[in-house]
Amino acid sequence: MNKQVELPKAFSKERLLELAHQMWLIRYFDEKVDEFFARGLIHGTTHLCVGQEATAAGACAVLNEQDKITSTHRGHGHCIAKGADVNRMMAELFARETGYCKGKGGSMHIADVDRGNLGANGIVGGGIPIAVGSALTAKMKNLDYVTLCFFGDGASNEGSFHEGINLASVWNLPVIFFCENNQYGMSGSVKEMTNIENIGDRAAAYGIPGIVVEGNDLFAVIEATQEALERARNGGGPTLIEAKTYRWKGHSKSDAKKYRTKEEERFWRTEKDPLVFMANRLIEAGLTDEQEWENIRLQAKEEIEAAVRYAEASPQPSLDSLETDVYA
Amino acid sequence: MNKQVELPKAFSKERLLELAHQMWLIRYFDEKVDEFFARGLIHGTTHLCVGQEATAAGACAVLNEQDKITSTHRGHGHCIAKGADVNRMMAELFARETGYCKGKGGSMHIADVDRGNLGANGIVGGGIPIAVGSALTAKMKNLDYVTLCFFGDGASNEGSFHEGINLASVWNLPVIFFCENNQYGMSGSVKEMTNIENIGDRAAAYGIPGIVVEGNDLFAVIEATQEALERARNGGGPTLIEAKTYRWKGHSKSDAKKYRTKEEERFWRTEKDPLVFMANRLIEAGLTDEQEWENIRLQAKEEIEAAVRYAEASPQPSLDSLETDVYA
Amino acid sequence: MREITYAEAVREAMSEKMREDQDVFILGEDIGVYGGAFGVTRGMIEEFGPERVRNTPISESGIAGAAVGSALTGMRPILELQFSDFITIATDQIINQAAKIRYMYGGKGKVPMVLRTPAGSGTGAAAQHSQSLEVWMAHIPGLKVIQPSNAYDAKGLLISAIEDDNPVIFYEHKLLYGMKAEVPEGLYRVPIGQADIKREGKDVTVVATAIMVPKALQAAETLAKEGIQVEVIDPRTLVPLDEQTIISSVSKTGRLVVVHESVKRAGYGAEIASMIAESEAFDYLDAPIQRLGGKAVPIPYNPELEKHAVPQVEDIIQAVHATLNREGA
Amino acid sequence: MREITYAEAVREAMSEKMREDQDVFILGEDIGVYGGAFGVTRGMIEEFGPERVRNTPISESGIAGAAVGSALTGMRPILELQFSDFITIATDQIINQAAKIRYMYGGKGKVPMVLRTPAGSGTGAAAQHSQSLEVWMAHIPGLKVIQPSNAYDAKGLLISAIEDDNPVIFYEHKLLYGMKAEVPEGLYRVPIGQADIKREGKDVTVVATAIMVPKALQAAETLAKEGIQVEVIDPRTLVPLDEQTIISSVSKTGRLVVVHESVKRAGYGAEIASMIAESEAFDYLDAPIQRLGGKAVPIPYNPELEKHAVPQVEDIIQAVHATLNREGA
Ligand SMILES: Cc1ncc(C[n+]2csc(CCOP(=O)(O)OP(=O)(O)O)c2C)c(N)n1
Ligand SMILES: Cc1ncc(C[n+]2csc(CCOP(=O)(O)OP(=O)(O)O)c2C)c(N)n1
Ligand SMILES: [Mg+2]
Ligand SMILES: [Mg+2]
Repeated sequence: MNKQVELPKAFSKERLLELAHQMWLIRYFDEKVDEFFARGLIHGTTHLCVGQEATAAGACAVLNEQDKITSTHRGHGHCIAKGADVNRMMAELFARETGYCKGKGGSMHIADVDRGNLGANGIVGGGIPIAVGSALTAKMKNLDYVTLCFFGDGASNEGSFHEGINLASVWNLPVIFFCENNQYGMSGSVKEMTNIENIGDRAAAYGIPGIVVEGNDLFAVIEATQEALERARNGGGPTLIEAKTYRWKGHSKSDAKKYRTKEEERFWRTEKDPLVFMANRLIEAGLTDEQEWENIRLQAKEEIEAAVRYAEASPQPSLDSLETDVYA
Repeated sequence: MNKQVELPKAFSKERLLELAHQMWLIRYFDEKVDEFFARGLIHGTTHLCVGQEATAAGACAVLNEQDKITSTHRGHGHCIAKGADVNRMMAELFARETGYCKGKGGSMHIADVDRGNLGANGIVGGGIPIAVGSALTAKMKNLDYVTLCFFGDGASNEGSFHEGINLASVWNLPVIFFCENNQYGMSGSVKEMTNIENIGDRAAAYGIPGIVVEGNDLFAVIEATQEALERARNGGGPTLIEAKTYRWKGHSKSDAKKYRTKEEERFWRTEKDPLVFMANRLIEAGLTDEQEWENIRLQAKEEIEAAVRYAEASPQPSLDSLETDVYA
Repeated sequence: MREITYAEAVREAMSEKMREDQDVFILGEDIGVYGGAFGVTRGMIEEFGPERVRNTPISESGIAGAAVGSALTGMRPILELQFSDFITIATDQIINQAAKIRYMYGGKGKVPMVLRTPAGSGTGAAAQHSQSLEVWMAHIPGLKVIQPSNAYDAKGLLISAIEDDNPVIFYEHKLLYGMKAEVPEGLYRVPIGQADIKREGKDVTVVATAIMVPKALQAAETLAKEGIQVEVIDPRTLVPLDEQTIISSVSKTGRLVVVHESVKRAGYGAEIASMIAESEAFDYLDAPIQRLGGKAVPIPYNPELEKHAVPQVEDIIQAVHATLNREGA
Repeated sequence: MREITYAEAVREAMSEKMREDQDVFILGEDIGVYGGAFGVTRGMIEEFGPERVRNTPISESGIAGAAVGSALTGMRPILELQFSDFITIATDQIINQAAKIRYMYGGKGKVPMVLRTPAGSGTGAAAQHSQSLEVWMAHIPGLKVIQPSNAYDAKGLLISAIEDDNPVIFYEHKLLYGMKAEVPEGLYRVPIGQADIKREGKDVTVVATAIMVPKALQAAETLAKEGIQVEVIDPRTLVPLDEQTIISSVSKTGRLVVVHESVKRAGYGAEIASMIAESEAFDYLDAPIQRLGGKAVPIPYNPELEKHAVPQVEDIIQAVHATLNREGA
């Protein structure tokens, strides 16, 4: 897991810088949400993926527009990486009519079904069987798409994980089970909540390949997902990928983080920042320099500011909308 | 799995013959139930374990009176092996007041909580987390008992299997997960419903030992269970045992058995009968002879006839009992 | 017209839709060569093959989710759960996912799936295989809930359900499977949301669901001999409920008995009774509304106890007498 | 007397019982140093240690089953489910196992467990984290169902629930957690099955549950200024329901408004309304019963929409007016 992987050959310099931009977008989006939450300007609850940018960006980097994802409560990164418009995402968090869900869904339910984002999910593990169903459609209709299913280390202890993966395995479906192991559920450490070293090793219980990968290394994530994707596209069935990562922030809005140490947090923030890692690799490879990198960063930051302006300027949904959209 | 195991040293000749008697009781009990069902004299549905006598008898043989079991819809064998009175069992199937459940439970719910049978279960996999809870009590109250949890191959695809075993593993509980792999769920073959060779191998997903054993060899079952039992008693946590066996009868009352071949059935009946296997081993070892064996068989047969007489002579529950026993 | 059983009617609806629409498929436990726990899918795998009559592992929550996911991406799955009691294992997928997806997503995405499942007691299968939990589903916005009481309705309603773009819970009653009725060949629809007056009468309205419909009709027959004219209404679909048909009938008769097999306490009968108590029919009521439902007990195994756990024809007759013996309020 | 919050009252009930009875323990997700999703167990692991305040993996069905199994073998577990919506994942264990075991076993074995879980909307957590599904549990024989509306009742009822030998579902309301009331120290019991008249009045009876109790009291306050005397009854426990207190009140006032947050359709309000429509109070009714409940929609995220999805003080006032403007039937 710790070897340094090659930069992905199929990715142009432009594409790599696009991914850098995307990762910055993810970071700033969630930093901004954090700020607005703290100021009481966003309602409800939210789960931030700051520190996990490389899993979202890397996994989605190899997908095409037809491919689908299912996401989780910690889904802003997945959403951005699958190509969502940050304006409409931010508008959703502001509960506005222009949001992805017209203000009805909020952070935990952003979806863009037409563009292959089958939705975030407030139920831990809830998206896993849904991803299996999506993959079943691909198989039955002979469509070429692959479904990538994000879930967390905590979700891997839900029955839906077991049932979903077993189904996909016996039906040999084109689906990638992508576990973002950020070491904790809400507070439960993966070390206390499972008795094994790697969640990826659970693949053996279903007779499918399991891959464990450095989740903060964008290139390692890309490589692993690419391999799984090719297997799925070629009729080779599902793969379980476990990407080890870390969430910098608390679980959700009110988290004193007593379940982990400051040292551990510092380590991940300073030694394992996925953006620092990526910058170093790209600069090392001569694909960018500090100035360009800084421009990318600032560009992303400004887009998020613009998203906030967009959201703030957007109308509230009308009360009439309360009772619409229940049935198709 | 195919090596011939030694006869269990800790078991006297008397104890072994007692087990032979028990296995015959199980066989005749279910043969009798089958007959009464066919004649329309028993109501509801039933799931017979003819052909699986060695798993029930072998697993329970090493347990003491304090140890507990959870059982399944196919639970008559477990029940007898844990020491139930066949009269009261038969009375329950006849829905009589003298039955284990006063006629309220029937085949799928026979229990004898005081003597450690925590109950059959109509929900596939439903007993697994309950067994975990029972083991938790032992741990929290510092009691010495072990809980043995029976379930089928089909049940191993339920979320409750995954959640239950993971819990037991992280809590290091004194519990034995005993999978009777009789090759089929209702009709679904284990080969089509999982993508792995051995259900026992799923143990690795929870960091616990997995054992695969010849389920129609009483002595192999005893050996495997004994090992798991000692581990559990000594604080070594759970074990997953998979015992390969076969049900001779259909799944339940109306089963055309189209999902399997006559040859397969014949093979298991003629080559793998657990009672023939046991008789051969004991006679070979000079622990019994054909005459004695025959007497044991006839004795068991007669006990089941007596159980039927007991049941038939027992009163129906009064209508007043309909609304009692809902709350403690 | 030819008569076929309720089970055959359900099968025919599925088969005819599957012939017509490639997106329709069935999944469930033992629905292949076994034909399903109640034989409803018998013969279908032979016609449609194992891809479209898809035998699943025993994983209710997984297969319910697979149905949701496939519906969301363009299929029209029919999920068979072997016993409606097992909805308890699939409820997250049914009520947190299927029922809410479209709303949560702001009106995008749809989940056109049908969950078919046998409910009810009377087969000696005891407490975990005999429940009638339809009121759970009726309480959840985003679902439609159907309970056909005869073969004709079963086929027509199932076709409507399969064609509906929403998640539909379709309750079949085990004791109805063998009952025959005249059922046309070919596709026809019974609209979702339209009650059916199974028998007209002017003295008292009996609203009955599922297996209680034939029982109510039998009671009405007996009562007719005493000169009491019972109007028997079968809502057929609990959600949406055809309130108007019931209100009109009660406004005419002035008396209402509601009967279902499901436990009376907080059963769907409470919704119907309350709906009437709140409606303009209230002013026409000449006696308190009577609800009949299952006793507050798990379903017992013993056949006599089992019978007494749920309303029988005699109970309906008694309730009608009781309501008629009341002076106007 | 000192005032403490509802959350503190719940915690105190658990702590005091745990000090007294070694068999009582809690299990649930993140109830350890995190203190639970709503902070209810904060500080408890420090006092009782990780064996008795048992953090679990995210496995609702597994931990519910573990609670059932430990209860059946002599412990008295308190299971905290983080959101009551997640009962959907644990329903098999709760309703097929815990609720039925004793009956299925012919009166042997008991399952003394409490399932505590926060319900309700108002926190912006949207459709999958805001439901009020208490009617599901109330429909199931073998369970008891409790919904305290203030800190005093919460503590006293939770102590009764822990001491009860049956499975008890204990619904806490998120918006009540922060509300204070006078709460005695030490063990005291509020009996299960006893409604509480939170305010006396003679003109109209309002039966309200959980968060609707403070709202109904606020409405009553406003209406009092117009000279309308509202009697506010809090059933406190849905199962068993103290029918007599409600019947007596309605017999006195002749008018009934039932209000809960849960979706109106097939909600528990239907049970209460029907119970009255069937009871001797029927003859005293001067107007149709009014039910108020949540709209038939999943709970939306937007705060204004969210508010309008469930009854507010204004709606209660309006319903009282409406019922009073009716002529006697
Ligand atoms: C079924 C269910 N159980 C519990 C929760 C509450 N909850 C929300 S997120 C979370 C932790 C999930 O952990 P993990 O799967 O590792 O994802 P992460 O939050 O670390 O991204 C919990 C317990 C939930 N939303 N759904
Ligand atoms: C949750 C649940 N799903 C489905 C069923 C219906 N059913 C009863 S037994 C059975 C097969 C179980 O297979 P297995 O676990 O292998 O046990 P076996 O019958 O082979 O002993 C099925 C599907 C059930 N009772 N419970
Ligand atoms: Mg995590
Ligand atoms: Mg089997």
